[in-house]
Amino acid sequence: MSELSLSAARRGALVKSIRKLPLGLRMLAIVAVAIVAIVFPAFEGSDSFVMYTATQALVYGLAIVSLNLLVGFGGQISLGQAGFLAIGGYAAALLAIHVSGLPIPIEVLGAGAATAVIGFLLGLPTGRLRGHYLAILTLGFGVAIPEIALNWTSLTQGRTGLTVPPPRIGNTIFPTPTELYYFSLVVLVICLVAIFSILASSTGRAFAAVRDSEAAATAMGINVTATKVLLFTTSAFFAGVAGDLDAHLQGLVSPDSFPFSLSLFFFAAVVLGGLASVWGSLAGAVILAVIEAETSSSSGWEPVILGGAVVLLLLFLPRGLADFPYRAQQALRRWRGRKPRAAVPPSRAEVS
Amino acid sequence: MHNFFQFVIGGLGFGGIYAFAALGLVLIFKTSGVVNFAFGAMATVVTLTLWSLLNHAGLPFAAAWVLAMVIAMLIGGFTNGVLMRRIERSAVLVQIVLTLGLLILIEGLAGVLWGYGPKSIPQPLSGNPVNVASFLITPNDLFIIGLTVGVGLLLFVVFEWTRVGLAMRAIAADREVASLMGIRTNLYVTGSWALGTALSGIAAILVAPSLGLEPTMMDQVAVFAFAAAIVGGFGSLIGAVVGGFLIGVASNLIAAYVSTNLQLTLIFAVIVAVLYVRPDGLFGRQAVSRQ
Amino acid sequence: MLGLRGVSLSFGGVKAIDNLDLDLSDGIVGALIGANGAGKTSVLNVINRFYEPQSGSVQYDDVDILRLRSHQVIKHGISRSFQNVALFNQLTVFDNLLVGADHISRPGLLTNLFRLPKARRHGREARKRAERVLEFLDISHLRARRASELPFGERKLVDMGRALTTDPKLLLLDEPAAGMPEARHESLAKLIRQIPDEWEASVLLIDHSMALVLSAASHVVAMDFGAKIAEGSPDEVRSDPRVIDAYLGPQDAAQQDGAQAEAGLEG
Amino acid sequence: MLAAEDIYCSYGPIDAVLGISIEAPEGSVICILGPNGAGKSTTLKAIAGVVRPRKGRVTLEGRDITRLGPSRKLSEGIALAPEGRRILADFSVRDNLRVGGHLLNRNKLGARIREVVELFPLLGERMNQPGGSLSGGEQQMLAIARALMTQPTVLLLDEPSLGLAPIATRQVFDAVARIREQGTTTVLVEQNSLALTVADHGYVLSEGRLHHDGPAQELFGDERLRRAYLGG
Repeated sequence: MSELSLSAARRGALVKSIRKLPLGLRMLAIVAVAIVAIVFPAFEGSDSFVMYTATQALVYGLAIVSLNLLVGFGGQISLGQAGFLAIGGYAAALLAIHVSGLPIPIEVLGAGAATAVIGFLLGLPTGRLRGHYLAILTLGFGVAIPEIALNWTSLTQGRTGLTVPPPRIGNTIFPTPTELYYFSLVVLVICLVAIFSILASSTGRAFAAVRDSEAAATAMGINVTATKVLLFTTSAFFAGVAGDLDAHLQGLVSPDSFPFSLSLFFFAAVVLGGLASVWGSLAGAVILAVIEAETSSSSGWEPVILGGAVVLLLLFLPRGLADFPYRAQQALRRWRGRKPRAAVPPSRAEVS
Repeated sequence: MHNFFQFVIGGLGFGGIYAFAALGLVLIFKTSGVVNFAFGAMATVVTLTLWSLLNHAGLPFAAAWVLAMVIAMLIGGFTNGVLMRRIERSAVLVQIVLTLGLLILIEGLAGVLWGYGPKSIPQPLSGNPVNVASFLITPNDLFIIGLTVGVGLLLFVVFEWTRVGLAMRAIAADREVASLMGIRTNLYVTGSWALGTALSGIAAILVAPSLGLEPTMMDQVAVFAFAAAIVGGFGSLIGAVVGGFLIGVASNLIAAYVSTNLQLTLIFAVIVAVLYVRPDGLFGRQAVSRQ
Repeated sequence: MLGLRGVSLSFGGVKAIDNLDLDLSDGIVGALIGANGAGKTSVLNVINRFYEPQSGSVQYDDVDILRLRSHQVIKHGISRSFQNVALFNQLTVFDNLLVGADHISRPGLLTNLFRLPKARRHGREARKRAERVLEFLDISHLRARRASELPFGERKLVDMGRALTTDPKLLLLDEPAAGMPEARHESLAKLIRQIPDEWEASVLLIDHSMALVLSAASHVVAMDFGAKIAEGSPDEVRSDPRVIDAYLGPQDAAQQDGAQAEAGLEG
Repeated sequence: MLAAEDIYCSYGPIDAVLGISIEAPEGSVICILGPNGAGKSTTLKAIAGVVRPRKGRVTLEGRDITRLGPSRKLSEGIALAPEGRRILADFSVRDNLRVGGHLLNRNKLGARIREVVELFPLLGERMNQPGGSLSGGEQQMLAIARALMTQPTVLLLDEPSLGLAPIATRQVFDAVARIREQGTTTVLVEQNSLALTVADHGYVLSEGRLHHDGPAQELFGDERLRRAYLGG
């Protein structure tokens, strides 16, 4: 954990202030979140809609963290992350349908691996591109995947989609909302541990090095293209796992489950939650799942509310939600008539 | 072989439409450095407005078109002057997300205001296909092709040979320096947003009769327009026009020989291939500079 | 031992390097001087494969450098710093150094993911090396600071430190004194002089500060318009009339010495 | 004719300039010296209208122009050649100059280019070369020439010797001397005290405050002052 906090790249002010807390308090905050996540079903378990929303938040959490790995920690752009979820979802469905008695860990790894292969292939050309080109190319990917799923009927059943059986270990199956919730929670936690482990290692440093300066990374012996391909592969793996979870949650994968707008919301959540902030991404996921649940009944207005929220938040909090406590603090200080302090002092060159 | 060329010619009409959309994108990108992902939704709103002007206000087609262009320019100018200007110093990511948010917001609003049922507007020119050197082409397609080439050339001349163009290129290269030299950068950038939105609006008006006018009509066209802009080098006006025609022809050939459903996917594969060979597009160029 | 033979490089008709021969023996500090645009940085960019010369050869010991890709150069012991400082801005100083040490044994993703013994050994080794560099440059107090927060002069030091952490046999330093107050030039020169003995690496140095070059280097090559115009000991090169003409300006040497002290302030 | 009176500037919470006054008589060259972070560039930007002072006045021939933005300042005849040259690398030398002449009418533009090229003959030989292909010294000349295209009465130069070799630095200062002969008032911000050799009056800044000022010759001769404030 200490090494992670050293490698932590640009984080929002919220995460920075969390990092400044004494270690004990920080652990306390993590433990508190963990306890809420674990005991939550004891209070809400009877309400299947709430449980569905909570599980959806976990799934989105993994999807958004996987995207943040790419965007925040690796400096790349993907507007087609839902395409990876689709591949993971279809892989999970096909594995569950065609291989009877497949243990769930193997299924999850299989869905992740299948997606990682596609991520590798997509990474090959995109490894050489940057900025807007990458944005548009990945956007094309996100649009193309559902189209392929729609047309490859022999494999995907076209628009009808594939019904996904509930996860199973041995002869035990987990069909209830609460069981699905815990299943997703366990997978999410394992993935987060893996992601933190990668980020704190030389591989994580190589990602950050390529993000911050490709020239210097090359001079330090990092193969920039190979590193980007590896980053895409890794991000795709975790997105594929999220797709697996999503498939079990929905019970169905179809081309319509992965609209382009889903990729956009993931991307917005990454930026609003704070680049290179895992906790910000998880917070973004919770907000996204709750807004979706709240607006699902008000037909037609959902995109207006979600899109409007993204626009307004960016205009007033361009550094993301994580910046909000800092902004509030500044406003409070101004209101009290004290002189605000800068979060990041401008470099001397800027001042001269 | 004759069939093949007939398909090529058949693709030019749509190619011109993609070219218009790509021109709008590239124009805005050149001066403001922003890829406006919301351009399709903005153009659709322009076309829906045109539909209302025709059907509710009962205006003649030409008058409605002119008025729609004015509204397009207001939408574009407003988007830059009120929204994008606030974040012009933010990271590229933030700008991308803002235009994406606008895309969702505007499409949603269009759905709420106009509904999702397809509507129809007439083509600028009707009439049966005419025979040109043994190939068939509709007057409307001829009109689109002529308009595209004309507008593309006009923009190119303005950009490369006039002082307004020089100022706009200077803004694209270094906005702060441009303003230090007395160039009114905000005016020019807002102007390019207005003009770029009008160009995308033309694309949407031209495509609506074939696709059916509805809020998400431009989603597909937008992907083709991005492809056209990329193939053309994203920053080259001539490249946008050529790229538009190339994509139009290629997608018509795919529809004819492969499958209509896989148009988007295969076009996507084509741009991946182009970018793999030439990361800056066919007309893109890398800066000559010395440390 | 580094050897360039007949290297030429041009960009769209502009010659950056013109048929250059250059030798650097092991264990010494060599310097490359010349006016802005004389092609000095281009030479470094050729050596670490950022630029592809149109002709000529670059040999380091027995390795034909021009056969390598740029990220492979460091495997053969050639490391560099950057003129405008290309640090990993969002990482801490310590992590910047660790990236330098990472090339020594690059554990794979899965090795890192499961923290296999190889990954842990690498981590220990890299931290040890980074600590030693912090100490050598006397910047231990900066270790937890984010690179982007540092003033330019300190970033230059970290940039140099990162190149040292790679355990180089040849260190290419691109204007290490730029942005540093003149008062620190002497101590910087002293540090650079120590590198061959303390780190068993030779140094090829570029700088505008004549004072630094004269004090740090034992062998100086002067360039103008991409070509070598003089070579020898610092004193020989300084008094070479072609150098005075092309680089220092045609004024009497005494005044130039004074002028040089000020020129060191730039950046 | 140009004066900054007791100006204060800050970037958010960071104070950069704390009560600096300078004065540039008509046709003179004044030089503002100081180490990194002394507030030199900020003072210059305040005069150019890029940064708005929190307190104090900027006056031109007695008129208060403190609140004018960069484009209005430009029409008052104040031009800034920014730090780091900022040449438009893809543009030819001629187009760089034409950008500088944006506010001139078509007939005047050609004549002004000829006048400016007379001052920098070297640029005349490279009119069609891309700006990015010039050497550092040539690029600095082009940056100054581009600012001169606006026909300023006051020219502000922000560290023109930055990153230049000694000989190119000398050439830049020689150019300043030639500009002075044309009667253009020049404010030169520098870290290199050689700039004093072409200036009439020098100001030494440190940590946002004025520490010393006097005739340039005198400051240049003051070894102690140069060591104390210009060394770090």
